[in-house]
Amino acid sequence: TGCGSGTSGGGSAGSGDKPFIALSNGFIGNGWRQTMIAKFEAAATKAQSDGLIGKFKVVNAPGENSATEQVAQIKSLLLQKPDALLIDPASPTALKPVIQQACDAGIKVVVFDSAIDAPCAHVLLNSFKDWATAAAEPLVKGIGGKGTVIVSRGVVGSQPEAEMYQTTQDILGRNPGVKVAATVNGMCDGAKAQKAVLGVLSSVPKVDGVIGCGDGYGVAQAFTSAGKPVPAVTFETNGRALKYWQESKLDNGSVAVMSDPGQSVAALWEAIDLLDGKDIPKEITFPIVLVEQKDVAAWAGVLKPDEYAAWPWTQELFRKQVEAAKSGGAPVQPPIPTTAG
Amino acid sequence: MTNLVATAMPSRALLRRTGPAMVSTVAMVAMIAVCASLQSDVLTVPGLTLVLSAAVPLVIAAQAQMVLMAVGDIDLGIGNFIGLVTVVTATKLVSSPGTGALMLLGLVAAYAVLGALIHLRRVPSLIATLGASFVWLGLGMFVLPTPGGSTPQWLAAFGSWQPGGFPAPLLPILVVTAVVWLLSARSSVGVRARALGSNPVALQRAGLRPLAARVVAYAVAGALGVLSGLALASQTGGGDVSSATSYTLITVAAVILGGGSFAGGTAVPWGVAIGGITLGLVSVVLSLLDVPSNMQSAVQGAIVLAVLAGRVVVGKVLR
Amino acid sequence: MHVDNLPVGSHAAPPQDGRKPSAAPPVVTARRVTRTYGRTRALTGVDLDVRAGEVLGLVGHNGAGKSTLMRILAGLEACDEGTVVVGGQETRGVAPGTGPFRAVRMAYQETSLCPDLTVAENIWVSSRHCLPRLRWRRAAGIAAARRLDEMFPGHGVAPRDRIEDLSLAQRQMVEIARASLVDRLELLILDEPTESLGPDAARSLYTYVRRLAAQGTAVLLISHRIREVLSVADRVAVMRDGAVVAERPAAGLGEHDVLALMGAEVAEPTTAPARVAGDRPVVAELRGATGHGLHDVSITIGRGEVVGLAGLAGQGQQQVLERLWRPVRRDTTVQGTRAYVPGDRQRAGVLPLWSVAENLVVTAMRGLARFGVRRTGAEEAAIRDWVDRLAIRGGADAGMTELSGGNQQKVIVARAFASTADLILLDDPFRGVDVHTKTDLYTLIRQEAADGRSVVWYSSENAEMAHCDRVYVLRAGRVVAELTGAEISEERIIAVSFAESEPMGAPR
Amino acid sequence: MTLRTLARPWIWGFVAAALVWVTILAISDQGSGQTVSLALSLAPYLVIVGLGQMLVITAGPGNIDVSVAPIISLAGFVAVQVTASTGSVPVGILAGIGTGLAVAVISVVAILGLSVPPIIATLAAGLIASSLTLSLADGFTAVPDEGLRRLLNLRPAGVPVLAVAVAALTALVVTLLRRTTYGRSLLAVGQSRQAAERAGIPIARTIATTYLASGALAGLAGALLAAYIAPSPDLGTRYLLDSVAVVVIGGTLISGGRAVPVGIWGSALFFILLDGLVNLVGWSTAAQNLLKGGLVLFVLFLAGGGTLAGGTTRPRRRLRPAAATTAGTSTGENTNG
Ligand SMILES: Nc1ncnc2c1ncn2[C@@H]1O[C@H](COP(=O)(O)OP(=O)(O)OP(=O)(O)O)[C@@H](O)[C@H]1O
Ligand SMILES: Nc1ncnc2c1ncn2[C@@H]1O[C@H](COP(=O)(O)OP(=O)(O)OP(=O)(O)O)[C@@H](O)[C@H]1O
Ligand SMILES: [Mg+2]
Ligand SMILES: [Mg+2]
Repeated sequence: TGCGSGTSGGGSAGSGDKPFIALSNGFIGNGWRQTMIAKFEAAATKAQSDGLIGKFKVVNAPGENSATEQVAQIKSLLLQKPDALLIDPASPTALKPVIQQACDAGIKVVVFDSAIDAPCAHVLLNSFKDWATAAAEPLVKGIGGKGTVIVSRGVVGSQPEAEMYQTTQDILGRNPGVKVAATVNGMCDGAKAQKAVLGVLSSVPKVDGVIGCGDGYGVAQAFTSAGKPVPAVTFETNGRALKYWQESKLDNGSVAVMSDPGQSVAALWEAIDLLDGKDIPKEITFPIVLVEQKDVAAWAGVLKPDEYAAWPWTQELFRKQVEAAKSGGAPVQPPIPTTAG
Repeated sequence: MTNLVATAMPSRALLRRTGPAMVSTVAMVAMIAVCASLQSDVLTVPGLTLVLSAAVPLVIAAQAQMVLMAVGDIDLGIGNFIGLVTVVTATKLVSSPGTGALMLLGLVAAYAVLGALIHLRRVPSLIATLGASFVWLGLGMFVLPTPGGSTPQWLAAFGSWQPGGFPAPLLPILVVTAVVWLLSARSSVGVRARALGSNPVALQRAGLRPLAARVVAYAVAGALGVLSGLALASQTGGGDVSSATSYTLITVAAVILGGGSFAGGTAVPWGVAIGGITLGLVSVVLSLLDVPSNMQSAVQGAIVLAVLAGRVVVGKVLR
Repeated sequence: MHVDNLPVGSHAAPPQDGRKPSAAPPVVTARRVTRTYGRTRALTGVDLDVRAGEVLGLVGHNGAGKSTLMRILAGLEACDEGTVVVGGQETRGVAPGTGPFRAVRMAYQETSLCPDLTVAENIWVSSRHCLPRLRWRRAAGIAAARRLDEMFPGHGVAPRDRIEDLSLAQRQMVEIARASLVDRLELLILDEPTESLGPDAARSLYTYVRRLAAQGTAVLLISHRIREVLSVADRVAVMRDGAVVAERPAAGLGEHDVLALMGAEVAEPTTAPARVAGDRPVVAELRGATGHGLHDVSITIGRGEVVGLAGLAGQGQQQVLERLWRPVRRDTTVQGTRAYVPGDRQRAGVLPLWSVAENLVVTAMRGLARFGVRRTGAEEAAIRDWVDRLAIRGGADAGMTELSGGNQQKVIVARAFASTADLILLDDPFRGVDVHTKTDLYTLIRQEAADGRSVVWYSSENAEMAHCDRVYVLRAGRVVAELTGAEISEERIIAVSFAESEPMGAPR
Repeated sequence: MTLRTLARPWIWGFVAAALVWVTILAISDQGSGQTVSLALSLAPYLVIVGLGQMLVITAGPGNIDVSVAPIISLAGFVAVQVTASTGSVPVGILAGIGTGLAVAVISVVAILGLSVPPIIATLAAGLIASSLTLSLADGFTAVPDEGLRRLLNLRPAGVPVLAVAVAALTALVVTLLRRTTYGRSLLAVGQSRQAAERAGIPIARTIATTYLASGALAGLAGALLAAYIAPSPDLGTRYLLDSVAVVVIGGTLISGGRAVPVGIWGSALFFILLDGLVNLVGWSTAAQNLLKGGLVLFVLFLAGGGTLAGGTTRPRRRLRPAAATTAGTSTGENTNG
């Protein structure tokens, strides 16, 4: 039901000087990005009918995760002179020059879901350190601080992965009882992790846990395929994985943790406030989505299989978060939503 | 295009050959017209600069693909190769320009060696370049595991160059296309390459080395790949080995749109330039038209099919 | 360096007079040359001299090794044993196109032009040594145009034309012209040059060949048209089974003598008993077909009839076959199934990865199959039958590309007749096929027609039309005559073909 | 094993797979049989897609199906959805196959009706399929069937049931190629399209059947993969390049006319075991790619010239103009026609 544009009904008066918000998304081929776009479109439509924005537009680069497509796309968005441009980049570097161009044209740029080295843009950051810690610590604790684990790495070569892998290594360093039997490339993708883990399962001793980055459902399938008991894993935060977790009643230190697709909504609020002339720090770190054993049922109840858990950012919550960031206070923890969407 | 038409006799056969490129030209003009009607700024110099700049690396890459298709081969590694070039550019070319330039030359040489091996071992280029694409990707990840780096000053300056009076991206497109045209369509080197694609036995019987022709073609393609990578790096301001993955198939589409064929033997640099620009414009049109986000891929596919269908219709009429 | 160093005087040698075996020194000498390909012994010890200023005709049955020998003489392949001396130089290890081979040029049986390149560019490929480095395109174009004008007046080829846009005959002309474009020409090898040329072009080619010989160039001419060879050559060499079995002066040699030397008890190709086209049921019909090179062509084909399409090459005969093969238009009706024998066997005949058996049975397969599943037993029977019947050298299991051209053609003819098709379309299929094979195939056609099959047969060789019940002569896409029974004769067809131009004297 | 067997093109994939397997055994000292057993449970999916790709590649120069990846993803969603709403696994799988057929129809219409080169036609059809996938994935609620998943995971005596089934499918394809008129027609068309046409073979029907078969097989793979893993928009992504690679390393002629279905198994096992090895050793993705590419090139160049590419557009053994011109001109026919 997601559609690309919410141009308001035929020339309705009053939207003339309301801001035009554009979102450029580098890739649409997985559930996380789809949830991200769906959340944004819902929020933006609401904001439009509330009169907060004039119109909005979403452009997804078709095909693979292609920075070149996105550069071309942003350039043509510039022609349409949006007031603010939200970007979920395909690459943390490739957009630097074009973002600079957008800033030069007087457009407010908000980048989210990825760090980017563009001084003129505002950035919403994930805390990858929190992510990796949330994935590894409960798991290590769950297996009692000793045993054998497989580490399933994310997209090796990406900045976040490097940070996360480092964090994982630190935690493992502090737990000498835990031995790493194999390190596989799961790419933070259940399907890939499933094949990768299956490929090594026959060659490793008994495994007590798989430290991953949101690929636990696939990993669990791999163990089932191989006819072995499912160890502690790091689940995705989507409905399918959470439901599986809930039904299989795993209580062995498994968690579900991923970044928050609701960031796109937060980015929308940030853009609106920036256009209002509010003062917002250049970089704000946003909380990741962590689902622990006790919350599984609540989340599983509201998520569709391919929908990812997202914090329901409202303008109010967003502003609180900004305040917290400015004052250095504790980050805001939004509530678990009660109905999907 | 105009050159060809002006110098050659306008025969039916010629029309038949240039027909495909003509259709692509019409498609390109139509797309620019659509863009302009949605956003009148498109037709200004800054507008055209914005719209065309993304096509520069694509057109150069498509010329590389065309050179190989002219000898009857196909390159499924060009996307990753260009990614590797951006990575080298963003690292070594900045830190020590000498080494960087040598590495880029080395990449051209690697392409030549690949061509030689393909020829000597008589393996299908499709699968050999597919294998090579994994190698380029791996090398790129070694050099720069994380996308990043920066581009040399002169390259960045070229990327943001805004001369008054004409859209800057046109300059590299026209220059590279003209050079490729001189090389492939006018020079004796080009005749060798096209003869190889057309009928390798004839080449051998005439005492010309097919090996040499193929190696030269691969070296030229490698050099064009390097140029394309440089152009891409000048626009993205850094290196990312997977930034041009989509080029692999898009360049093939550009060559076909421009009137080339898989059979080898034909070189259509001007057509390829037009095909490349047309494909580059697709994402512009998509973002200007309010196409639902889920449907954008489908529209892209439909546009490509429509242009090629037009080509068929024109071909039928001309026959 | 100039392409035109070759002086071409107006003093063309008179075609028939003053021809005697040249006593000049040999340009090329082959001694005990052998060559094997896998299990095939293509050459079993060839001795041959070609002398300056003579035209040497080389004849032999299909697969005798003529082309292989030529490739070796032209330096394209090395022989296994024996010696080849070119221009007084031993050539072992000499690369093609270098040293003495620079002066040996060859026009190939299957043209070796690049279809995507222009005529001028093709000239550059083979004659680049004698073209300027700059503006070579112009020079090549001028040279090609001049040579083509000399050899084939009215050729209709422009230097800027792409080869793929030319007709088969024009391609052959370009192939021959480019072979002669060189700064120094000592031996010109023509491998079946006239197979796709019309009689006019063939005549002017032979005039040119005599002129070359008069200037001291040796010409080696391979052809299955023995009368042509006898009329133009000074000397004739006969090859049989990979060896030269006889060398004779052409003067005083008759067609029959040559055929006898070639080693066959050749019966004179028997002319079919003229059968009256009574009221047979009509199998196929064209009614006023127009378009695609045809103008108001009406043709009927009866059951069990052999219908010939004659006339000069490229007058619409192929288009008629095309219509019958794919009767999509309303002006064409065809009853029953069809099979096609292409003339261009390299492009449209051979399936190169397959054996003779597989090639042979591919058309019949569909008819024999039940519900899309093949019946291999029935197929094998058909294969055995046809391999025996046409005496295909190499047998059923040989690879198709290992056969000589003529034997490949036999397989392709057999393919069509092995099927259950009611109507067989022959598109000039006997080009480059030796006399014995041809006789076998003519007999085959008559037999199959007697069994109730209909045959439509286009041939560029008018003599072949004698085997037809009825012949339509086409000119410029129109039927200009319909000949039946005794009316069918070479002279008559030629007369009709040229009706508007000046009548031709006795050809060949 | 005689020298003649060694010269068979399909042997290389198996040799490479065996080498990787031995390496894995050397590195980890346990589970030699299980390694093969697990590889056999992953390989069938790649083999199914590869069989379709092989048929397409066999149809001659220029023929390639780049729509397999989007078809797999789309068919996955469709199959899971249909299974969930009808409650019947066979109907769901049929729906997946039907999806593949439907996408292939677009390709076929473009290739035969509009004379679009196959690589572009299937690219466009794939783009359309991926749009449909995204639309379906939005708010998708169905979950894969548990029974089918258990069946796919079933390994009596260590032999996955699916592997047996796909082995039977492979045998079926071998029979199809040898014993049916379609199979022979396909091989003839692949060698020389023009010659096949003159031999009375229905070219359009053969080509259409081939692409439809490839689409159907990709759809089948998608339906099974979605149950085995989970439906996702990028379920098929990896299968494009891998399917082409396994076909060619498996000994099928890239220039068409010769198909080697059995070879696909060898190269599929090679790819899967290689992934396992790389993950086991803990190499980075960079090394993994280098190794994969390097090995593909190594096998290719080692085997090249002789068997793997024998009879491609540049014949070596048969310099006779016959073979050369046939190959050269038939390519022209394919793409221009
Ligand atoms: N008669 C032949 N039979 C089979 N293969 C041949 C034959 N002649 C040449 N080749 C092959 O064709 C390929 C092309 O020849 P190559 O590139 O080696 O040319 P070359 O030796 O440099 O000679 P030239 O300069 O005349 O082309 C080589 O791989 C060679 O092995
Ligand atoms: N490249 C090759 N590979 C295998 N066998 C060959 C090759 N070239 C020639 N031969 C064999 O050598 C024999 C002589 O062939 P060649 O082409 O010289 O015959 P030809 O006299 O020209 O016959 P035709 O008139 O039928 O063309 C053939 O029977 C053929 O089997
Ligand atoms: Mg011959
Ligand atoms: Mg011959």
